[in-house]
Amino acid sequence: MPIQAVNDFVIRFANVNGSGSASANLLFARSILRMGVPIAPRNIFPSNIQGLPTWYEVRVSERGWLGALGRTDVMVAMNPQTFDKDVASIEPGGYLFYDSSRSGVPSRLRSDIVGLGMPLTEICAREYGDLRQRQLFKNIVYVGALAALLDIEIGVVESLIAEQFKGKAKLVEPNIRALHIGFEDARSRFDCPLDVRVRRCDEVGDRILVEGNFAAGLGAVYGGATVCAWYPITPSTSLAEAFERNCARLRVDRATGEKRYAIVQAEDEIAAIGMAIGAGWNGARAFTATSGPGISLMQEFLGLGYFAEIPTVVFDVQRGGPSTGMPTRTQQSDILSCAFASHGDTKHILLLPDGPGESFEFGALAFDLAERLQTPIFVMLDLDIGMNSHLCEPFRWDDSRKFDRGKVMSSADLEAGRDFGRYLDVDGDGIPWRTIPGAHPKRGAYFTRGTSRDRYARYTEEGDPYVDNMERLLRKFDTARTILPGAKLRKAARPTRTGVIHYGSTAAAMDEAEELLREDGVLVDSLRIRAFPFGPEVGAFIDAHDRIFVVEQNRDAQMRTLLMADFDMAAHKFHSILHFDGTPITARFICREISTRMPARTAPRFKEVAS
Amino acid sequence: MPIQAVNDFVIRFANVNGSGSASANLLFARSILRMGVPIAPRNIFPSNIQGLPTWYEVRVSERGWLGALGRTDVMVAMNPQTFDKDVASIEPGGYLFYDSSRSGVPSRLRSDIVGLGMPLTEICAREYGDLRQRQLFKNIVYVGALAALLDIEIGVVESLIAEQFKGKAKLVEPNIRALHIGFEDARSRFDCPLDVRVRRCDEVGDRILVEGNFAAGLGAVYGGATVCAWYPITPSTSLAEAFERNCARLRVDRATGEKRYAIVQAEDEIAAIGMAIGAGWNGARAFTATSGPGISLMQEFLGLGYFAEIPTVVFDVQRGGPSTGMPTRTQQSDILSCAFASHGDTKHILLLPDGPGESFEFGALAFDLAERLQTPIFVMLDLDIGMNSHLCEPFRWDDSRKFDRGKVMSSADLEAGRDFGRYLDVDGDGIPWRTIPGAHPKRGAYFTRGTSRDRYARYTEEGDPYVDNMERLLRKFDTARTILPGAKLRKAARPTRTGVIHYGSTAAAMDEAEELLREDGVLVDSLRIRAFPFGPEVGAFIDAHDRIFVVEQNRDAQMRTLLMADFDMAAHKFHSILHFDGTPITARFICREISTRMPARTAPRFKEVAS
Amino acid sequence: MTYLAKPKFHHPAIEVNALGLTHRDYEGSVSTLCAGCGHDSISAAIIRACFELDLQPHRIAKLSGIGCSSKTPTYMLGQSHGFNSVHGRMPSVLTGASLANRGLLYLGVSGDGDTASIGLGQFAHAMRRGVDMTYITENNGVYGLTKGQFSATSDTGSKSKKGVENLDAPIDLVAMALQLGATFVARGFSGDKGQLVPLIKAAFEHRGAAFIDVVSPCVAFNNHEGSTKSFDYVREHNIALNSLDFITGRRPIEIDAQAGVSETVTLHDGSAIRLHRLAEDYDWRDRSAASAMLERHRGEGNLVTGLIYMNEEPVDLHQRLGTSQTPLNAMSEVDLCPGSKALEAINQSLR
Amino acid sequence: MTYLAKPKFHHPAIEVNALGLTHRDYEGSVSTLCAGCGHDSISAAIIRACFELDLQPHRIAKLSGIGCSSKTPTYMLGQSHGFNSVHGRMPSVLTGASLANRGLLYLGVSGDGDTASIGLGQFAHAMRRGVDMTYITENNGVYGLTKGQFSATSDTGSKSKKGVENLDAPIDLVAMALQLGATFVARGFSGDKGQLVPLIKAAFEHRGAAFIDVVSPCVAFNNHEGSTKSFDYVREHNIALNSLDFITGRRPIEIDAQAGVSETVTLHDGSAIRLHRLAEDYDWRDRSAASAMLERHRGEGNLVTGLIYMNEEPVDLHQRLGTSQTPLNAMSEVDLCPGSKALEAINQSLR
Ligand SMILES: Cc1ncc(C[n+]2csc(CCOP(=O)(O)OP(=O)(O)O)c2C)c(N)n1
Ligand SMILES: Cc1ncc(C[n+]2csc(CCOP(=O)(O)OP(=O)(O)O)c2C)c(N)n1
Ligand code: SF4
Ligand code: SF4
Ligand SMILES: [Mg+2]
Ligand SMILES: [Mg+2]
Repeated sequence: MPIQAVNDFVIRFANVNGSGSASANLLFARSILRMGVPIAPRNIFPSNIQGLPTWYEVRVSERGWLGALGRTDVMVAMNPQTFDKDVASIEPGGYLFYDSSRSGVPSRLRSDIVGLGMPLTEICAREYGDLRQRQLFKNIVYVGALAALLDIEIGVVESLIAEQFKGKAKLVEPNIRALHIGFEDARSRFDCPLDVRVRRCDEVGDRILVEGNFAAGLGAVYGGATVCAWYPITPSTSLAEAFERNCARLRVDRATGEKRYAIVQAEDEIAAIGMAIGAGWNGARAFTATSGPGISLMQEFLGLGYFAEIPTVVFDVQRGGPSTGMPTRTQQSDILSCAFASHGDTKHILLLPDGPGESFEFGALAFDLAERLQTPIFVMLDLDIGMNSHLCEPFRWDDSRKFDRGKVMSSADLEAGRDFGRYLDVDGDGIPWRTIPGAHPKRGAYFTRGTSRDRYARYTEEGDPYVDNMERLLRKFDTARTILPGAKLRKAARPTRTGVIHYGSTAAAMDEAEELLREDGVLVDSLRIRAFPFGPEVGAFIDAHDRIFVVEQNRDAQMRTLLMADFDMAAHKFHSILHFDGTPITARFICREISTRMPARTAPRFKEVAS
Repeated sequence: MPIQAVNDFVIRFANVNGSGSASANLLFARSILRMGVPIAPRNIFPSNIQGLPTWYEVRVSERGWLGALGRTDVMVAMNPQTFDKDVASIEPGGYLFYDSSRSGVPSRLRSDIVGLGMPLTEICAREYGDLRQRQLFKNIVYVGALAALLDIEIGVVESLIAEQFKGKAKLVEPNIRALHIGFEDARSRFDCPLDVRVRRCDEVGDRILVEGNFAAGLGAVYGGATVCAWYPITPSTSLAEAFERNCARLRVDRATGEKRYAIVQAEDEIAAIGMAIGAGWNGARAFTATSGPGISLMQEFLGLGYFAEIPTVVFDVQRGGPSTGMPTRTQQSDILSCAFASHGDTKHILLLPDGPGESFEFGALAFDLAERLQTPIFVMLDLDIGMNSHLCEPFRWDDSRKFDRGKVMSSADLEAGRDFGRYLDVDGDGIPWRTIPGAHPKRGAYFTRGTSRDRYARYTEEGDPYVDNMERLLRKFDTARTILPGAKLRKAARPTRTGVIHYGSTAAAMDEAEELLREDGVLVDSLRIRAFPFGPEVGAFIDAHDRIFVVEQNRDAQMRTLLMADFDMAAHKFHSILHFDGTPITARFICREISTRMPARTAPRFKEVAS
Repeated sequence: MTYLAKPKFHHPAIEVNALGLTHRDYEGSVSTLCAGCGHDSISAAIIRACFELDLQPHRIAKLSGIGCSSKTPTYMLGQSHGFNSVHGRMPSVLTGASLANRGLLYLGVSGDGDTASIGLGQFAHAMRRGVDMTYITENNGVYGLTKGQFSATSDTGSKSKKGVENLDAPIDLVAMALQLGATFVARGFSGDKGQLVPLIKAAFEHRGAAFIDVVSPCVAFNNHEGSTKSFDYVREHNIALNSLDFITGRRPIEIDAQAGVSETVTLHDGSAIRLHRLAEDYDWRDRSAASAMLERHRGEGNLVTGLIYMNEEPVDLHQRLGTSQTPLNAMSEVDLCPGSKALEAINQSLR
Repeated sequence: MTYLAKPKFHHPAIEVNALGLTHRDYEGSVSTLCAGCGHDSISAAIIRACFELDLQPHRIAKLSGIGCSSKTPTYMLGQSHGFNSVHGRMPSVLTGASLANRGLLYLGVSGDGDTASIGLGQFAHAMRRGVDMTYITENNGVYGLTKGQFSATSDTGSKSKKGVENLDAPIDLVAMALQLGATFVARGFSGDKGQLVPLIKAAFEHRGAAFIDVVSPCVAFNNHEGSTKSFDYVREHNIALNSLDFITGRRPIEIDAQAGVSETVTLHDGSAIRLHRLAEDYDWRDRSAASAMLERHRGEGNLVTGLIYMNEEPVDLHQRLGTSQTPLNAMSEVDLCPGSKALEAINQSLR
């Protein structure tokens, strides 16, 4: 039985990278969005520039479930290399759209799926003389065909094309022509639309579709970052690029052309973090963006930042580790190496955004926190958040908001004779006051160092001032708990002693999982952790539950390790659910794991899926 | 009341560094040792070359307690800079030996100590014309005086001088003369010997006095290390130097002068670990030695070592962190940054020697383990172990012992057609077979990389082989538990539900603490952990006790974090005892902490001491 | 591009070398680089050089960092062990490997980002230590694998694909290697195989730190107008100092029909190179002259290629260290462990 | 040595500069280096230079890495903010600081281990970026603080205190800075204050990457016979190219009674330097000539000191980036935050 589904299916495009399919696929996805139907697109790409397989998947979900689903209802198989595998991965009853110009293909089709062959290559060869054009327009042709098959309004696609090529009018017409070639051919060839299809609705609202890296880079602009030092590395490169692009638009003086920002592509990650630390020390809001290997290289400087108490921000867009690992896959596996970055006793602050919305919010907030807490702040994205487009609430900014520069002793304070000790805990919150270099001719100068020193920043090798300082740093860490974004609690319909703790990009899948569990009669309260160290609400949640599942996208239960280290409580309460194969975690996966391990249940309801 | 103590006191020398006092102080210490009395000398030195305060402390203990004690019975105050502090730190009833040539000193003396002024400067000015000689022999003169005061056999000192200058006969006589000047002057000036004194006994046996770094460097020679790549850093420098010195003596071909070792002083720690990894990959036994900042810099390579499975050994001689921290103080604060070194899911093997004896043993064993387990092995010394001389059992070596090269597929194996998959788990223990480059003209070549790959070392970006590989690495980690040095259990006289877990340089203090607790009626079983990951005996110990104290020399309870992450058990069982001011941990400190926190007790018996 | 195998270096299918190996025996996996990437031509040149030198593939170790260029060892010498290490750190890994076994030949492949940006320190120190290796930088002036950012070898004023000008001073790896004590220094161009293959052969024969900077245009990100690393630009500004023929006893000396004077240099193993001077009267034995010549051409905007400097009597790291001739990785406890008697003597000295 | 204050640079106690500051206002904490360490003389020269230039101490930021040399910022300019960062990474920290506030003067102090070993990459890249700074390497050929191992600037054949010969090729930081695009390059000797103070002054006045390599003997570990960095050796092999007088309107021009020709160079702020040519007819404006000259003297075993190269029109990092004249660290939300309206436009483009 062919799948019947309106506004609730997954379509997957199998392409070759460097072939120009990316923009056609995006066009397809945005068309559905414009019809008011929520979508969650995801890219699966290789660590290479041209010629290897790449996939693009769009989950269409009127109900608004935006996590990955781990199944394919419609396959657009454009890559001969992976054709067999692609065909094999289609859900029974699903659909296969393929280029039937090549002979031999039909024999490899499964009987339990619907084959939709269109001689794309032939059509394009007929329509286009130029080779490159054939290649490029082929992508638009299949978008046209899919519009017919899935009942996407062709006018919507047309207007998106028009918007895309605004100012390049000459490009609009041929693209629209290609679109219609596909559209008409499909209508003549197939029984359109299919039983799986899109239907206009109004579930998108004013939401936007955006990548987390763009959001975080924009957040840094709004948060007042002026110095960005970075070194290219997938999947963080587009974050620095987004900062640059937005600065170029929003921070260049109209009259003089002067830039109110400075971006340096450093020679490596060590230099990048060194520059961010130097700028932070000197009173600018500074950041770097990197991924796992960069975090490893930055360790020494991160320890300096912790101990010398330098405000700075590190965006870690996590990918599959260890080592070079799976550079184009997602994971949450840098939690420990960031939380404990560097040798010696160090503990760092992590912000854990769940998607582009919080990437923007935390991307700005991180700079306030860095200056308030005078320490490096990590914003932990991952490849899924950073490089995939997600539907999220529009960005908002309160124009009355002021930057929180933290405890900076001004030239006037110094002139007035306020006592200044760089590491003096004047306020009892563990946070000392600082001065910005150059502030005052006679007062407030101090020496910053990574060696131990007393409260007045004087070098010392004595144990007591060292311990005094290390204990103050713990007080500061406790102060952080009170000002970091709190964990988000969602209670089940009725009281339950079972809880789930999760964080970051797991959120979308978790939302859906809770719903599925509820339908199955399993009640869980859930807590989404948004920062480390944890606030009291996390302790209260753990106290209030007998069984707590900790959901993470890594092998080693890294967040659970932090929870156990931070709370003096029964470790037997924690049961890990671990997902780390590099694909985004799915709701089914979470449900299966939880169901299997619930004591009262024996047979899991949720069937196995490859994920 | 002046302190009365025979063979049970602490004497402390306050000197200026670079003044030549070190060898005189060592001479003093070894004289006591030669009288059959156990000693524990310790150096407290600044991060500087010349002119700053340095202290040398010798604990004399017939009962054989070799941990630091945190008190001074006799002070030899040779440094005007620190004189007042030094005087203040003497135990009531203690003794102060000082240079009375300077006027004004006596007025600063305390009434509750015994002052022993000798006009050292005047004596030397009288005896020596040359300025440098005055300085140098002054040190020997005070050794002579102390011999008289403490009843050290002058003949023993003389013979040590003779041994020291063997082959440089011209130096023997003036040193002996200086010794006698001090000896005679003291006898004429004071009532010798004092009530605190040394008495010949026979408690040393065949034990040796040696620094842990020397022992570890020698262990590497015996363990077959051929490649050493390092970068100077306190307190690890003397480990590499010990390797070099011993190789130069033991590994140079008599006939050709050819060296059976290669040592490279690298340009930094990243290059050092890179070379060690390159050499390990190519089949040599290789190591690097470093301290905290080096560990931070090596993180990326350590992740590669873990993931690409390269045998190599890292000696981490821990010092006070974070950052540059307290480079000449001791700490156990690199546990987490080594155990979890690098981004991504990584877990590393740590060996935890308790002193020079195990530094030698593990220094050799590490190379077998690295090849057996095909991964970096960390040997975790600390400054106390590494740079102080400790009394320990003589080194022993079984001449029938063969190097365990682990699973290396030979040229013959390959020729015979054995299936070779670099990451194939043939034996079910998670450890694959490897080949050494150049082994066979046609078979066994493979490509090593930090990216993910399949069992036959072929590059892949697919999730399943990645997970397969990551899970095999966990199996390998479990195999490690079965072959690493087991934890050492010491049971209390009667059954108890209270346990103590400790490791590394805490051992000497712990031995003594157990005895003190016993005397006070507190029974504890103790377990000294010697490796991470933990073996089943650690789990059994935790199960068998209701209350477990974890003793560590760091702030953040790093080993406790590892224990909690490794065992799924009640975290409330763990109570941390933390010592991290940079001085070695003391028995009194441990006793006080344990006593205070025992539920049944209220008033601690052990008084506060500065430590 | 397509996923089909790249056209292989042209050669008669039946050609065998002194070891009886065919060209195919020196090849590796199919390249996944972009069609037309300069790096693929360099791989082909390396394969050719190894074939012509009759090197035993399994006696070569090929190491690299991270980048498109650093991927290429997978695409050559399938019978050699390979090691794709971490970004910018090939030199240290190779140094360690070389310490472990002085009996293999070491080929280090890197990119300009890998060598001149993150890896500059390791590059420099490997050169000054005289590690016996052939170090090839596939220099395209950009980070290919991360999509086209400028690298540190990018010339001042060179334009990115988006039209942005590079403003920083470029690092000239050849000048640097020279200054740092490399004993064989050359530059090639991926588009001139005839010059490149003998340079690689000579480097392989050199027993010391041999460095070849090979300009290798990135067709995806740095082959446009305004770039000084495009095929066109390099062709126009290439000053070939000399061309080489590599002479082994077995192969007849092919005299190139080129202008200039010739000179034959005998190498340590009896093979020889015949050097045809092309550009000017220039002495490749004189390091100062080489420096000055590079500096002069740099001022004129030229790119000098060919053999730039060679020290005929290099002293490599192993010679400096006095390491034994037997490879260290071939020693057992018999060679390495001093035994219990020596240990007892040490114990005695510590009492 | 004693713990007493080191004898301070000699000056009349009452001398005040244009700001009314005394020499003491430019001093720092008491040095804890070894008595006689060359580094202390360099500190004294820096103090003197700042005093004579009438620099406001609080407008200077002094940064360093780790080592005896890197400790010295504590011993000077007590009213300046200082930053002892991590080993070998001063250049990046300073670059960041400079980006944050282009209004301060940046002094980077480093050692030869700190710069040429672990820090070579950062040194190189700071030079090629044209960071506006005065970068001083206190070069003693050894790691002082870790007790005397060879550093990468140690000459081939130079002997350690224990008599071991260095076998690796040395890194000549001056030649490297030159090649990397530094726009002010000089070498001094800690034992020649007369030459050093004006060099430091000129470097401070230079608006670009100014590098001074100062040979600074380590009396504890590298001042013995056989070392090429000992006081005696340096004195014997020092070829002073030129000497400088620094001329501000206020101070009379003191004409040195030295041989050679003089030339006056006006700097961007109207001050000038008078350069007395000492050694030879040498044009410090010509980078190629400088390279060749260095290479030649290196061959002859000489150590060239003085101003080696200066570009009178440097373009520094801020100019390249087009950063605003207002320091970035002085901007508030008004300057930096685009506000909700701009955000709504962005939202709109994402629908
Ligand atoms: C530590 C680290 N930082 C960054 C990266 C990302 N990265 C991969 S390749 C590359 C640059 C490669 O440039 P180049 O060496 O010139 O090689 P090309 O691709 O141009 O041949 C970078 C920055 C990485 N893999 N590791
Ligand atoms: C990452 C790191 N590695 C090693 C060290 C140890 N260390 C401190 S100073 C120093 C060398 C200093 O040499 P140099 O820069 O020449 O300074 P000098 O003491 O000779 O003035 C080293 C290796 C360190 N502090 N940090
Ligand atoms: S991106 Fe450039 S360097 Fe990389 S494979 Fe393509 S052409 Fe070659
Ligand atoms: S060790 Fe050398 S460099 Fe360090 S302070 Fe002493 S003389 Fe100076
Ligand atoms: Mg490149
Ligand atoms: Mg030095």
